Amino acid sequence: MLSYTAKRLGQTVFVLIGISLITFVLLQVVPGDPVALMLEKRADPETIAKIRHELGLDLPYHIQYYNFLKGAVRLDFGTSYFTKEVVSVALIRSFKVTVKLACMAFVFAAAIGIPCGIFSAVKRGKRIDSVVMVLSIIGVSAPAFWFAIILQIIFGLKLDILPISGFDGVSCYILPSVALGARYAGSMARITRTSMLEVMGQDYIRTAKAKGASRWSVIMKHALKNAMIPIVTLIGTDFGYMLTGSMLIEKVFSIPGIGKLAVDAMSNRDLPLLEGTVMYIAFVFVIVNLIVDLSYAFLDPRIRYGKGAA
Amino acid sequence: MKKRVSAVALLCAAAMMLSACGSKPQAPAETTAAGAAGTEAAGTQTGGESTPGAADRTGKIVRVAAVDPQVALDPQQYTYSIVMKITDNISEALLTTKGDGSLEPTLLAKMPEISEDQLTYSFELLPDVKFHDGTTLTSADVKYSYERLVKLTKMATLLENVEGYQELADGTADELSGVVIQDDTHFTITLTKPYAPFLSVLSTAYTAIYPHEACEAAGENWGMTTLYGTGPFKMDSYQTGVGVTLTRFDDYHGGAVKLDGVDYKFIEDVNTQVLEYQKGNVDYVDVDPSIYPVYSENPELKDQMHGFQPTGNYSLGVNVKTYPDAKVREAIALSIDRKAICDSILHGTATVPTSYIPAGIIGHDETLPEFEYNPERAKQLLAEAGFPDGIDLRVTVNSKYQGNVNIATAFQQQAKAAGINVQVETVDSAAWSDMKKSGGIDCNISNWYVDYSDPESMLYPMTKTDTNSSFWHNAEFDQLLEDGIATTDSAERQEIYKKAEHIMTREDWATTPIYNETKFYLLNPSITGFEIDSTFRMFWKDADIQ
Amino acid sequence: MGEKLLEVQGLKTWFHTDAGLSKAVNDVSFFVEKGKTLGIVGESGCGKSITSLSIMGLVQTPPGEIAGGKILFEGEDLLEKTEEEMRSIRGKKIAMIFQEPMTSLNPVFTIGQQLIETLMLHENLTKQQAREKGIEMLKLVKIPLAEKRFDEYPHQLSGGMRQRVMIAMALCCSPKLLICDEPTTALDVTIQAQILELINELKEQTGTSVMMITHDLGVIAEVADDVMVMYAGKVVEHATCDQIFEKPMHPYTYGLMNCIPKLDDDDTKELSVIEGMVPSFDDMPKGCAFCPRCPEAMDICREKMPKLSEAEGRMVRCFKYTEEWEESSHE
Amino acid sequence: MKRTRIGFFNKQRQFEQDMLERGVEYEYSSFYADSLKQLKKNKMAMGCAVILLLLILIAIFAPLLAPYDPAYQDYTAVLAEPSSAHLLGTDEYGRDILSRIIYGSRVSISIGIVAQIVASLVGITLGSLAGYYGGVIDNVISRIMEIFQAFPDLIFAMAIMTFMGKGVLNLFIALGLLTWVRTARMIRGSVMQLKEKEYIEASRACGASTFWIIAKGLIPNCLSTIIVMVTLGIPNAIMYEASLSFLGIGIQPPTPSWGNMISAAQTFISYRPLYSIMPGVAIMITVIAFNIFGDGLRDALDPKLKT
Repeated sequence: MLSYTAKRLGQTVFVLIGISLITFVLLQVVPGDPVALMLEKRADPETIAKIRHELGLDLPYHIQYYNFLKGAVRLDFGTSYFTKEVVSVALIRSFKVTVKLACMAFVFAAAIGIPCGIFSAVKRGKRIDSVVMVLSIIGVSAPAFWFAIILQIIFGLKLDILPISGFDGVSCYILPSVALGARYAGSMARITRTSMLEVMGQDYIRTAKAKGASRWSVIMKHALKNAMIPIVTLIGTDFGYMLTGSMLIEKVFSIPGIGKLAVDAMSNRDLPLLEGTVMYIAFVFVIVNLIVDLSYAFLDPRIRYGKGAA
Repeated sequence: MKKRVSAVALLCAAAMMLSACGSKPQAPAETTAAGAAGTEAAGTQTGGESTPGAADRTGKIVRVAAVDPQVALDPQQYTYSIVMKITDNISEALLTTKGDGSLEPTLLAKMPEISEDQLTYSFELLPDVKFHDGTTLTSADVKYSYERLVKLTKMATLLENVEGYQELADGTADELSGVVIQDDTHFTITLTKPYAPFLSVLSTAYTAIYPHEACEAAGENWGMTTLYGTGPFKMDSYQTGVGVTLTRFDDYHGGAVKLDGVDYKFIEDVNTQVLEYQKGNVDYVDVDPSIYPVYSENPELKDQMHGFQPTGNYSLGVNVKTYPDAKVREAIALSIDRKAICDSILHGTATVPTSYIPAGIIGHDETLPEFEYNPERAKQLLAEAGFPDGIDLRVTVNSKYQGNVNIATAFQQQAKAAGINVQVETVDSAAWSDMKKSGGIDCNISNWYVDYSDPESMLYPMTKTDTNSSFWHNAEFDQLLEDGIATTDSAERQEIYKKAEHIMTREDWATTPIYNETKFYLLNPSITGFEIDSTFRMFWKDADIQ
Repeated sequence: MGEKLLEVQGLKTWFHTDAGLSKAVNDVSFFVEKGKTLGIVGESGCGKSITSLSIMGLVQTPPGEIAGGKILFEGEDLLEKTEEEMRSIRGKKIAMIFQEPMTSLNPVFTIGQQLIETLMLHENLTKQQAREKGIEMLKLVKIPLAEKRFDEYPHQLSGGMRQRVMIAMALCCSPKLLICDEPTTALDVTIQAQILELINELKEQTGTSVMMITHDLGVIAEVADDVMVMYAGKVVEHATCDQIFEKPMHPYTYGLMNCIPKLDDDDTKELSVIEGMVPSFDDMPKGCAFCPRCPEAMDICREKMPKLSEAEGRMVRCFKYTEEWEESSHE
Repeated sequence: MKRTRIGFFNKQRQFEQDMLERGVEYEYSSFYADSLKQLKKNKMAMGCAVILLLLILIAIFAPLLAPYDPAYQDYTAVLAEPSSAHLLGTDEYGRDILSRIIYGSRVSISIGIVAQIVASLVGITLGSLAGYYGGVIDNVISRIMEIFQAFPDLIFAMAIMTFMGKGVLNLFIALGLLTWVRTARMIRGSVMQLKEKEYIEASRACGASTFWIIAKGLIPNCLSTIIVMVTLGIPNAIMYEASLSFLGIGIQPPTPSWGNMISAAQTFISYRPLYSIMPGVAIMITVIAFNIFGDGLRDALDPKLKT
């Protein structure tokens, strides 16, 4: 397992380098010049040249990239062209916000999605099963930003019970996390149901029933632990997505998280900031996936002890 | 059975959603009720059934919805209007331009004296003006601030007529030799040639005066963590993504300030900004003219909406490299229905211009007819120019400004009648500035506001730089502009600029104005003493909360 | 005749499927005596597993439904028990061993956890006591290194071992009735013998009654006292083990017996098979369900279903042993 | 349900058996006929298929169905309330909202389908190469897939759209590039399994070229996987289009798309609620229909594909 982890981490390095290179190349080919943007009002060629020099944008591309890589290995992505904020500081600042949103959305999605999925599986074929499944597919199918806007109007303005923007205090995160979590709740409910149904048909469930175990214990203990493996894969990746920030939700609710940082960096062609953000997102994504894969071993003794038995 | 149940559920869900956002016919009324109640609670009542938002106001603090500038609050470096909306309350320039275009001294004891040859200006500072850090304003701070403006390059050309500018800009000198300090409160500025708008330039936010020691010490943090000025409010905090809080500066040289502070709240999404206003969580919000009826038809909110006409306009620029024939450019100018845009798209809030130079500025000519929509004539001109079958026209707009996109979309339909097939291309700001520079824009819609009340501020992009993307140059026009700034007599200048304007918009047709807009904002009715005038600057100095 | 531990009367277990109503168990009656072993034989799909699940109360409803009959266990009708009461009977008084030892143990729990669960559910034991008892049970079913195995996961054990664990789990609360549903089918022949021997041995030790469900007459010969043969949801023959092996009376039983190769058979004699397949519920013949495959079928067999009636000291469902047979053959 | 599924597995096993016996000259018809029968039983999926058919017809016959030209700006009726002339009212340019929603179906559906075709072409090519060759090629392609997966999707789309310029065609490509990885992974997995099968070995032994083996031997066997992936990928692409249009980098005006309508209508949500709600409902119905139909297809064609 250790060697597996090491191998995966090795691949991660490769992926991160690839991503930084793509980001770099993309920003070179995409039209748009951060300097021209800075000098919106009175851009003349000399001024532009001067600022380009200050930012080191006049160096040959390979040297610019090499300089970037040199910094990146020390986790120093430089400073933002515009805000002059150190990129890693900006990342940490935005990350703090995104983590809160992600955790709340995740808790919301999991707290709604998984029980609904279990419930739906247990009540399979009943009216309530259809209702839950239709709701879950609506959750998956409604565009999140649209849903967010409607939530704002209903709960923020009409009912006036929740804040519609901002990010201080838990209450501010309620609407965004519902808007963000709705589709994940839907997909979690669906995967949970499918997975539970599959497990509920297994022989060992019959065994557990034959033992005289209660319905609760059969479902929550015997079935759920087995059904968790595909569920964990999904919710793990979902959590990864949430942690990388939702540009749309953050935009609607004015939350300065990672998603907003990335969009701003992209629209400003702010190379250091974009590189930092993209690498952060990729890193979180890769690591979450690795953790998900490793968690199989925790959930499934067949994988954990696989080698021992063979 | 199963299917039926799910179908019912689906319907229910849909109905729920509709009804939730619905009670459609009364929706606006409800909105207002909530909004009005919110604002009222925020303003006049304390306690009771105050909305959650109203609770966060303690003392006389005005809350302004703003977009996060994401840059240092330093107009010498960043020219976004939001930066100035904030810093105008923190730092001050020597002079202030009033709504009627006249100047009045702010940090000066009296209006400067100008020498006979129009080259030397003598200034006398007010005594004992304090900066927020406690230091006293001196001539050295003025000199420092101007030198900084030049060194930071971004808006440096504002001072290009000051003696020693070129040397400082090139780095061959390390001071702006034209600014000569006599003593702590007296200094002179010498120009290399007469420059009529010079004093107006010194009223812009870019020429704000900073305390030189503190500013130097702060370095890159100037405008981020530290920002001192002589203004009525001092900056308490500036947090990216959160906002800027200003509190009253008790030693303000201009007398007592009534507000305790101003709180700029960063709300990214403009729609969310308005929602927060309706909820009573902010006291000021900008409103785009395209949504004018949403508020004008709302009995509660319509009185809270205020309009002002900024000095500037929306215009259509045509790249003369792509369309070298003035006839084609004129045809394009004739194929945009300004009246329809003003009356319908902008709900009557805008007016059709008669000249590019807006009203209130030297050179504006009211006697001219409004620019017309005449697709027949446009067709004829195109035929004369050799395009009897019409032309394809790529119109590029910056997606950041929804107003520009709206005009382009309307233009697209209007131009069909003239045989012009418009293709709208929206690009983001960065691509936009790049394309402007590189000549990648065939035709654009953009807006321009003056930095100072002078035709030069309106027209200089036409000739000084190529950044207006039309790449139009006309020797006579350039000469007229040179003459214009060297002339001080207003009547003479009026003639010069009228002539320049005629060349630009009635002969060469490289840039044609589309409309003069009215900008709107919603303001909590409990706030008094606040108004935005045509200078488009936000001063909270005299405001109060009843 | 000994005391009846379990008596099933006219049990009907039906399934509502997309294709129609399947009468998986249709009017089945039998009993199990205390300390005795009843073997239930039949091809797959004949309803024998459903019978056992009905007794356990584990038929999925829907689609399943117990449409009629009584299941008397120690004189009480299990069908009238609440789910709660059934739970305290399952595992405690009636235990069951399933066909697939490979999949019948929960892969994510250790052997020990699964054993302890049963004990904790029904016996008032502390965790420590349950552990000791569990290990004791593993030793009882002859699992070597029981202490070590106790903390292992099912996938670390061989099929035979797992079936032993299943038996240990089934027996740990000393049930009155042990239902074995094809306990050896999935195992190697040598292991099969060991398992059967184990069941027999434990039966002797604990005095448990056993219901042995199998399609393998060899297994029956090994363990059963009485034998019930099922075909298409109905009992076709019910007799003592000796009777069956001495003289199978129902043509189906006869056919089953002929499928077993015997050592004393003439080498030249072909191994006989029963032609055809068990009819599916949606095309059940009008008369005797076996008649399409029956070598001796007569017109009457195609007309109506024979009753289960007594003949030669046993119960058999065939016209051959009724007067009607005589009549119809004389026509 | 359980019964039928077991039945299906048997059929598939039978099908594979058939293939082995006949080498590569096998017949699909029976397999697909069975799957179709399977699908027909799924009433929800069939209901959604009908909805989808309707949507596609609406898209095709939009000019006949729409009461107005979707780009026609009626300056006398700007932001009109719903009336008999304009059932859903008009937008800020006086354009008929109903007509725009009807025309919007063209954009959304074609974007969904074409983007998935692009994604499939890229995904199938790279996925089958990786699966077939394994080793270094697989390693390189797998890393590329990881890079694409880990790259923040909207940022990538923004960059691509800015690079290539906005427009429907470029949006097809951008969305295709965003979503190919899923297909590629699936194909890679299937090809890896299939290439060990005897009939592939046999054709290899007969000297068939690699291209021939992949194109004729492997891809057709992944066909059901591909069909399912495409169907389930379409709603995904539609959502992406909506998101990108919301961020202002999707379809260019005046072409109506549901995403840019929601974006434009956001301002008017309390003033003209139908304007912003209806495009969202349109997206939702389409996405739901594709999702349920896709699930049905998956159950019928390839139940191994879960999640």
